[in-house]
Amino acid sequence: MAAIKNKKQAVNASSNEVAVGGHGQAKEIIGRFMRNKAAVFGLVIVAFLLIAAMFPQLFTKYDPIAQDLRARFLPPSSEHLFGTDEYGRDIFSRVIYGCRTSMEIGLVTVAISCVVGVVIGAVAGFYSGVTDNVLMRFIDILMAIPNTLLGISIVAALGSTIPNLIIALSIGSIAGYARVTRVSVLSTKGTEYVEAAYSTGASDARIIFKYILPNCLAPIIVQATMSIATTIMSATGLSFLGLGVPPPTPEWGSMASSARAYIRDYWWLVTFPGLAIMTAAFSFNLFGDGLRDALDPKLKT
Amino acid sequence: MSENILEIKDLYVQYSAGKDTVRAVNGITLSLEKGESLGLVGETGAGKTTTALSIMGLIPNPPGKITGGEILYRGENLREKSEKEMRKIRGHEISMIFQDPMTALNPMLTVGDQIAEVIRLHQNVTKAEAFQRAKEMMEVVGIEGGRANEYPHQFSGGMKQRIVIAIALACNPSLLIADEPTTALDVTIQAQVLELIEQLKRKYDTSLLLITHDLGVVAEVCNKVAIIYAGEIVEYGTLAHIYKNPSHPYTIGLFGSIPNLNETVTRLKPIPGLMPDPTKLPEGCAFAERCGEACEKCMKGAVPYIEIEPGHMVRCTKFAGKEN
Amino acid sequence: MSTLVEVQNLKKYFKTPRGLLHAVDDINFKIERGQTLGVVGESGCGKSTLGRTVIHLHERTDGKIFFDGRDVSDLSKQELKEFRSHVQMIFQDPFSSLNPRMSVSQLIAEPLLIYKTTKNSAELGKEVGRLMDTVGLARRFANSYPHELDGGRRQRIGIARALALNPEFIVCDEPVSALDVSIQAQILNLMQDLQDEFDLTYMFITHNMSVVKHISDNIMIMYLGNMVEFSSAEEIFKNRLHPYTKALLAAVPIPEIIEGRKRQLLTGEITSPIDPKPGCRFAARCPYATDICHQENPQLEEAIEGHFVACHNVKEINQL
Amino acid sequence: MLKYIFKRIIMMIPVMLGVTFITFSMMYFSPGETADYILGELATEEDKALFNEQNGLNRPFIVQYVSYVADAVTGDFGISYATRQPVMKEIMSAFPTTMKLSLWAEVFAIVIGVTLGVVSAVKQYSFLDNATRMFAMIGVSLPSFWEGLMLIILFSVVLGWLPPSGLSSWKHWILPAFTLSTWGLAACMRMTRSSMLEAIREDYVRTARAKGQSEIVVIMKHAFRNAVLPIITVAGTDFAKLLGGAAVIETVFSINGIGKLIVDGINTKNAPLVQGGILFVAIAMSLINLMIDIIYAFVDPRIRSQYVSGKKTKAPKKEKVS
Repeated sequence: MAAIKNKKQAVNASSNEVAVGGHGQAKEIIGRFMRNKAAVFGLVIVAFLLIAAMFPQLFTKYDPIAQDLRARFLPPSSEHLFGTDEYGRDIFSRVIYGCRTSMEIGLVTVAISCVVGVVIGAVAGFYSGVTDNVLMRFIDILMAIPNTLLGISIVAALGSTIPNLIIALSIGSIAGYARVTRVSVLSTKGTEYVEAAYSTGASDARIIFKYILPNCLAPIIVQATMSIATTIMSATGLSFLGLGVPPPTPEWGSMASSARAYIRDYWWLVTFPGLAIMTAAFSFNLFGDGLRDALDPKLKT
Repeated sequence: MSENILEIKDLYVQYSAGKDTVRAVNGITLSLEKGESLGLVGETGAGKTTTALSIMGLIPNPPGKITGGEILYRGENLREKSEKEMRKIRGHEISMIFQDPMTALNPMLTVGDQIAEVIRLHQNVTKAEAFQRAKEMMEVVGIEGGRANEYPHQFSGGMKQRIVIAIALACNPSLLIADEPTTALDVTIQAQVLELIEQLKRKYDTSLLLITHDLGVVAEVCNKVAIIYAGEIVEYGTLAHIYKNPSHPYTIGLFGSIPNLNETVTRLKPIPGLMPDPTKLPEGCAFAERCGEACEKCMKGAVPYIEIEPGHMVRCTKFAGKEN
Repeated sequence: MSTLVEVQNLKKYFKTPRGLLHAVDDINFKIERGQTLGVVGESGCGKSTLGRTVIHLHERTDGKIFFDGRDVSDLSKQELKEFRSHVQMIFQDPFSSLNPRMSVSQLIAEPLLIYKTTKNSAELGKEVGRLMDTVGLARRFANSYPHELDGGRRQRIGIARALALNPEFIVCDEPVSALDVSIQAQILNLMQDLQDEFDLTYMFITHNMSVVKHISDNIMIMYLGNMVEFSSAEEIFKNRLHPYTKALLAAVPIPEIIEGRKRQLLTGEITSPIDPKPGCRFAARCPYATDICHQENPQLEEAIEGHFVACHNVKEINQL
Repeated sequence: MLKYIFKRIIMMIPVMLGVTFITFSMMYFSPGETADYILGELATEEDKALFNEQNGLNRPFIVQYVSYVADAVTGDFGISYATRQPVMKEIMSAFPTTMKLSLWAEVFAIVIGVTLGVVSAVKQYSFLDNATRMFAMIGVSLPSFWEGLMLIILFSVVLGWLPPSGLSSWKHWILPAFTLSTWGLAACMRMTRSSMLEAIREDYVRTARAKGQSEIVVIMKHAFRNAVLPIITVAGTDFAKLLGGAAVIETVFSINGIGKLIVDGINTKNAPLVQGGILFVAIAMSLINLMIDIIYAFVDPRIRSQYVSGKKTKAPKKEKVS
């Protein structure tokens, strides 16, 4: 009863003043996203992978590292869903625990490179001229070295550990964010609504944070989501070359790498970790693709 | 009465937009005699361009669809033609000039090639002959033939529109549809382009369907006028009928909205409100909501289309029973 | 009556890869408080640049700008902010000039927040509500976003935003060009009402002759960065002295049946304003051009009382 | 045009200096003594000192770097520690293999990717379109080393049709080239589809239809020609990536290309080989990027007219003045 009364009062109050705010565009975006079945499917898998990464023990009773030499090379069965490897370790359990490694690498790398890249790109785009030139030449250098080789040599220089792998992958993907951000800052900077903001006397900081960045966010978010997929693939690739996560940590790339010796006889050793990589990359790609469509600024009128 | 080159009877076109259906054209009936110029006047979203594209058979499908009516060209229903037959008509019998000359030309091809393309399609000539004809067409529209090897971006907006006109008239069509041909141009260039269209129309004896929102342009170029609102023709007549005796409240409102160069009016008399959402058209008269003279009758049922003087048609209940 | 805005020898040049673009070249004018100056010309004539330069959206290349008797040609950051609370702008495209991420109420509140003119959110809400009423925007749109509204309503947002700080001077850059005629008339009437109510001074930039005649007290005709003719609205339409003005007005299609109507056509098109050669910029298209027109810049002179023209042959052409 | 190419090549110099600096310092500061790797565990301290002396490894960092760059400018990338051969010679023997492999992969990717992309765009939302899009999505999500291994299991182990490693006959090329092409094929297809969808909606396509042109000509002559620029970009960057990223595939299929050469060099701390290899690949990539820009000008008259020096033509973008 009291609630109803309050509501009535609120309505009365609003007749001579307007609540300054928006109903938010999030609802619209979520609505558009939810209508895209493939994207929702991707999101569901992403959610599952995250849960598996956080609580792997929920899904498997086997220790991913414990060796059981009596149970080597067992084919997939109800006991060992994905079979066992050359040390008799349960592959399903290693794949589930490997989720944590991959998600960790993927998310941390994207967080670092996104922040650094967006700052570089935004500064370059907003303050054009010398600043822009210097920063973009630096980005050019990063772009000139192929990512794989850059990653390999950084890991080789620093040593094979997860943090070093993250550093290597982050440096490699900074350039992408910087470019995307710069281009979209440049195009937003030229719009009439930014000019309008200047004409109402808004400060540089206000223009950057209230006008330019919110309108550049969509391509950056999409780039970030999609690059979780590429990061996971690159990280496993480096591990495959023996330059990533050191054994015995369960990691999809190094699992595939050690399984290489047995592909003639034991197909399941290489198949499942690879499928896991693909599923993870695929789901993030689907999710990112759906986000792009949902965030598309070309709104239909 | 001379022969009708184009007759549209009760045309309906819809677009599907997700769950909604956009009712773009709702029973348009029009006719155009040979050699005439008909101005189709209306505001954004009134269904002008959709009507034109229906005649050309170019309604993008999906999402668009002609759901009813006939389009008779020289007595033959274009809706019954196969795509192959329509291709022979497009560019040859019926041509179209589009609104924005900046985007209407392919930026990757030389203007000569783009004019020659339509000539090659409809006339039995070699490539070299077609290009030669293209150069001649450029001269006709007032551009040096020697520039045939240049690309669209090397021309100004007015010149591009001349090239679009050259493409449209290259095969000497009987009917020319011009969709806002001068809206994107500056006034002095607009005058040049209108002059050119009129000259060529006389020279080639082409009939013209001019689509525009500018009552001034219509007054200069056309001899018949149709006013379109929310996908319906609300008033139709000769230039004199519409300009001397505008009868539909919407037509009157349009004239009241335009500041006049020749007389001083301190205050304009705008039409209040907005055009109804084409996905939720009201029952009855689509204009009733904005109409100062609307009564209960206007809110439901079909609105009669009444001939108030010979050749002057108005779709409004206030003339019910006052037929000529 | 007092002069609110005055501009002396204003120049704005842009550097382009192909040379110096003379967008605004040596322009002088005054606008009296409460009046409207119409600035007319075709695309590329520099009319928008002129408007933007006057209110410091572009920094001028040379010349002086005075506002309310004060020299505002050079302003510090603080002075500029203060200046901007007195002058505002209404933009042509009511879609691209509104931040798509802000709702109607946020857009209108923005200037109030920047200048902290209101003490609390209730006061802010009241003020936004008042502004929405002033421009005829229904309150139910307060939380809507620009893309959900039609062009006319969007332009009302732009006007409300411009009015928020009680400015004295508003530069209106083609405010009705993107709108349909029936909506255009609504907005024009609104702008006239607001001018009367708040004693506003307008600089009204447009290419539409009938609109400019309807709304202006004085009219300036521009061609390629130069002012070619300046006079009161009535006078300019009665006595068109400059050959360009004659051609421009003759080219406007009039929605009336005129027997034996004949078009007067200009040949050629607007030439490039980049590194212009000396001489009248209209000479290449002018039917009356003589040798001197190709050699010397014509100066703006008072041909009839209160009617200024920049043409070497104005007397001969008009038999003055 | 020549002036432009020259300018671009000049602009490559600072970038390449940056590249050499990064690779050089990475190899310099990476853990482990080069001498240990090269001379083996049995080498004495004197042997190591002599080795460092001979190779100039005991000089300060900056001196070593400057002398390296000075040599590299003349095409001298130093001597590989492992084989005592000039690095340039080693690169030259490995690079053509990688180049050929990447070229085949890219040609395949472009032909199939573009075809599927065009069909997919023209028949938007059809079954074919949906299927192609799904395949493309999977294609960009496939880790190439795993794809290679799975193909080996299928075609070499199970079916026995194709050899699993080496490059001695044309059959050997099929699996690695196909594996390499997958990502690019998917990327090409997606870009073709989206840029075709955009082009099909352009006004000039409507103009072409209004001329009475047949649909196939409208699509290929008018829409595709305008959609091709972004496709070239994607294909070009993908090709550059293949050159640099073939390391993994070359390892999977035991192919002696430049990628494997560099990876082996890193594992043995063969600094001259790694530095030279990466610099070489970086130069190759930059040249490819330059080539993409030249192709742009070749395809698009608007871009071409910007490069044509001397004769001034109207720039495609009008300056906003009004």
